[in-house]
Amino acid sequence: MRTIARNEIGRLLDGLLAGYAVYAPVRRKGILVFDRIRSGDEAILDYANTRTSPKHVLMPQMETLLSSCGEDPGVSEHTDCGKPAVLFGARPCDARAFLFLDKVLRDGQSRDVYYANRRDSLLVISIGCTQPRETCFCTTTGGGPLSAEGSDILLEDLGSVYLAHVASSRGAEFAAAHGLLDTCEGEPPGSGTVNGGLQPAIEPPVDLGLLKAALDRSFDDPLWLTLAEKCLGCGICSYLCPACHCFDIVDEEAAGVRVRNRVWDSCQFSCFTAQASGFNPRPTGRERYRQRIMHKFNYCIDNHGMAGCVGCGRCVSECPVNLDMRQVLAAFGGRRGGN
Amino acid sequence: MDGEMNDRVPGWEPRIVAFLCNWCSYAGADSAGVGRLQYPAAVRVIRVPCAGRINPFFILSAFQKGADGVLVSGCHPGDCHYISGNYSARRKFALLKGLLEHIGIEEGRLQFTWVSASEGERFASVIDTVTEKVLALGPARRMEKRYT
Amino acid sequence: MRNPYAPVRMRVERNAVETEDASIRTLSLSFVERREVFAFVPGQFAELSLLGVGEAPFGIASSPADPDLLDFTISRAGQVTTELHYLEPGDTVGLRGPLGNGYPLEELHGRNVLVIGGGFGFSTLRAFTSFALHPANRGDFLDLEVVYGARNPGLLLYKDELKNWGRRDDMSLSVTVDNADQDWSGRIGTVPAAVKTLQVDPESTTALVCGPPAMIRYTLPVLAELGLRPDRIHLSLEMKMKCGIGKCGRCNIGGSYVCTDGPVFSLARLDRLPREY
Amino acid sequence: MTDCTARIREETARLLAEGRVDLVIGFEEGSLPLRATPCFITEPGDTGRLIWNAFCSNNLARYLIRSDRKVGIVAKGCDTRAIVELIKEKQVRREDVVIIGVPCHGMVDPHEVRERFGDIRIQTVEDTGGKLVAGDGTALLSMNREDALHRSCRVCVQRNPVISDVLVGEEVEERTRDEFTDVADFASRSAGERWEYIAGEMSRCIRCNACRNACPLCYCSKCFVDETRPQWVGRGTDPSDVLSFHLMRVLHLAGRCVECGACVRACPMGVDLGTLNRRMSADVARMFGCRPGLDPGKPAPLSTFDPDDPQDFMLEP
Repeated sequence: MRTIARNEIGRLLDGLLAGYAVYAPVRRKGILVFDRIRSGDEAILDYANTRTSPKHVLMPQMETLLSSCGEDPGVSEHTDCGKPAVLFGARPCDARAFLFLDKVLRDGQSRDVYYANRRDSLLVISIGCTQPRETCFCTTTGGGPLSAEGSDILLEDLGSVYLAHVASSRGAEFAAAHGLLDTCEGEPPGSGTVNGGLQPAIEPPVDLGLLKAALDRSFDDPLWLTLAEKCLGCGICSYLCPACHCFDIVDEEAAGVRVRNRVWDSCQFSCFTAQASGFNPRPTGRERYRQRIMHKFNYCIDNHGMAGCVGCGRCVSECPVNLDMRQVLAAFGGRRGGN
Repeated sequence: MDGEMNDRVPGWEPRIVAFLCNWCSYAGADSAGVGRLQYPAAVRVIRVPCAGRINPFFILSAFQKGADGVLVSGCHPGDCHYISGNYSARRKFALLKGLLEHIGIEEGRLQFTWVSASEGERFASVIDTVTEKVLALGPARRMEKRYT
Repeated sequence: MRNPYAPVRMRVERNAVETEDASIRTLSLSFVERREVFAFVPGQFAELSLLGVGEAPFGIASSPADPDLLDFTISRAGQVTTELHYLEPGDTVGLRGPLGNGYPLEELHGRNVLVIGGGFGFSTLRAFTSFALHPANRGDFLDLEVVYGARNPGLLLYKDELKNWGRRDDMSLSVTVDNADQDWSGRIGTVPAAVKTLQVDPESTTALVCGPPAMIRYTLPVLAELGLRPDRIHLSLEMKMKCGIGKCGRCNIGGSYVCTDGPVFSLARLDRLPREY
Repeated sequence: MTDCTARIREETARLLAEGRVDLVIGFEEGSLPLRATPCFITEPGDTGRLIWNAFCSNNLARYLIRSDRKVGIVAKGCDTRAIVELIKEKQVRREDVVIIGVPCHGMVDPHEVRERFGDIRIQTVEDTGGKLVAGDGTALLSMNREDALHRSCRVCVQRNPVISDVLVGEEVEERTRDEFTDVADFASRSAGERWEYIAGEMSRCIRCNACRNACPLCYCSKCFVDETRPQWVGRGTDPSDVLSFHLMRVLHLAGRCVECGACVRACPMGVDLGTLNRRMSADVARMFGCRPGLDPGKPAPLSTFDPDDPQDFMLEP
């Protein structure tokens, strides 16, 4: 079967629910998020993208790493992630973010078992975009509306049907097992189809290579001060970002139960780097905003060969003061990039 | 109606945290003891210098840690050892009580009162009333923090 | 698969007060169950933890020549350090490590080593000095010169050891205090001032430096005056850390992580990194 | 509206040229439709960036905190209410601020507009005063401006600046008194229903601190959330911690909250913080006769007391 009819998706997901924890776009109190579904028809197929990213599927906002109870000296490690999971309906940008998270958390020097276990038991079925939002800039960071990076299967949206592209060996196994045979081999997503023309429609505000080169020279640029002036220093951009992964580790104890939790953290918070002595290497919003941009578009490229941004645009659309990262990038990349 | 209303949870003993000011209410509790007045044993007393010392966080923390009820008691108006600590506190208490009830914490979980050093009997009857009310409400689960 | 966040259990063998104000203590820890050889080099650190209280990074203060008993010198600052101070022999504590790179031993082979430490930052330098003085290692290094300072005599760490070192003829030691008391007969003055008086051969000397920011700030120009090249000055840095394995994202200086690429950096390398530490 | 823009530019240019201020904080065109964004003008030549429209909804008083410069600020009713409190709390010196007051017709909530017009790609928005007319390049759609206002704007009783040095635009007619009917409506539900609602709202909170950081009156150099000794509130998304955080936040603002709604607008998850804030405001008004931000001469209600304050809430055994 080369294509899946749109109205078949519900049944496909129902079939998966027996063996997998299935995450799909759903509306919770009016807000689109990825959450576990209990029946296939819960999944929303008509959407641009979710308010929060699907990264919580692999890295929950709060998770218990270790715990112990009472007088028992034994420590539980909570590394078992339970049932294998399927993430259905991720956009290509969000799937690509997993590729980035893999580099940092799974494939680096120390394998983060909590992330790695979830990742290794997750199958990602993404759906290519037909209609970019005004905040999308995936093409800037190397992705695109039909990018299959980070996905196991990419569904290309042809209106009433989806065309299935297998993007990994696990995706191939899964497709074979569920009758989604890929017959698009050798045919890249978008060839001769309605999505083909979309990629150029998302015009990159900067060239990533030129931006990186410009940032290498810009640590002390006075621009940081003016760019970050309106930033409130909240964590919206970090917490909605599919690629941000910085975290804190906090212990708690009550009624004889002791836990060590991992919780999301943000480089935009002053306490992120404040030392017990009171010294803070990033004392103001200027240094903290610079860190955010430098980390994503400079250090990550050096360390992981990939920007720590996939251009999903959530930070752009949800910033309460409309601090548009694309403008910030353009201020460096555009000015110095030789445009 | 209220899902939490349950006065017959097997094996449940209410836990009530009482913040008592050092100068009046704590002494009032003392005089209840000296007078050998009977009152329920559900109360854990925390002595504070003054009702004005109570940070709303103390109260929220008590609920988070599983208190079924919280009582705060200070000196009667005009009798504060620090002149006006209880007057300032009264404004905070009024707002906090209203806010907790507004969000659906049952009326009766959080109580404020005045007890003077000589009012052993009043103290005993305050504890009676508070305990009775909490017993009727059953265990408080809404604000309790649960650990894995 | 090894869980990099899971500590091994250590037993507290000794908990000794270091300073007169009791703000700094040294814990000596032994392994409760040994899973593998705990191989480390001086300058590396480990995360000590009490489940339910928290975790914090500390430099390993003892020499790898004695791998069965690990020393950690702990200044009481927050919740975790306070609880660690309260531990008694027989108590258990969690340990993750060794973490970080440590001092560049290979590079130090066959060279004079100038050890410069201030205050609480002396712990890993003590580890290095003990290591270098070990009969099996002493031949690997030429002259060993140690400069160590504290604000006042009461704040000096490892007093017994300092006494022993002062009597040795295979190293030289200068201990200095910013403010002396009546009983103090040693040197008075800052660490940089003490360094200034040294005679060193810049060509054959490498410096290891760890201490408070002000000490470092004023010592580096002195080392430059003495003719030491930036690639022959190694600094051990301190940053707020959590995971210790390069993931949580807070201890970076530019693209380098203090927890994995450091905590020891050559001055030459630091000069290429942004000044954000 | 365009009149206001021109006057704001004019006043800004004058203030900068005369050297009365080092910078002027106002709004410029946002990067997205239905958005305006704060801007900081230091050069008279840059005043052309300044605008005034229905989307200037941020509370700019937030930027006065810890500023060491002489600042001109474009301020609508709620911004001036916040400035009044900041002056009272000695966070801002009156003589360091030049207030370019702008009477406000209420700010438009982009979510309301999108909700109404559905999935169209809005490119232009025209504000006729009574109507909002949005265009997607092909068609024009219109809605009542009043229906698109932020919730805080719908109950605002002080749309004209409380204090100002220059007033730009015509004063608007104020609404009648705020009777807090929304608070009474909510309070009339059962405790169980109220709890279900609040718990549901809190479950969406992602602890991003945007509500705190957008607030013009949250200026503590170390917030209770960041305190570790003692750790008042856990850092994660435990429901009990999330609720504690929000309760403490409103309690900390009790008697100081000027009801600008900045916290609600900043929330990326649409959490209804207003229900908590409004109860505080209602109680402060009812029990202590105080509307924060409206009376520069009056002490903060929680920094004072009256021996005859209500105490009918107290237990009489």
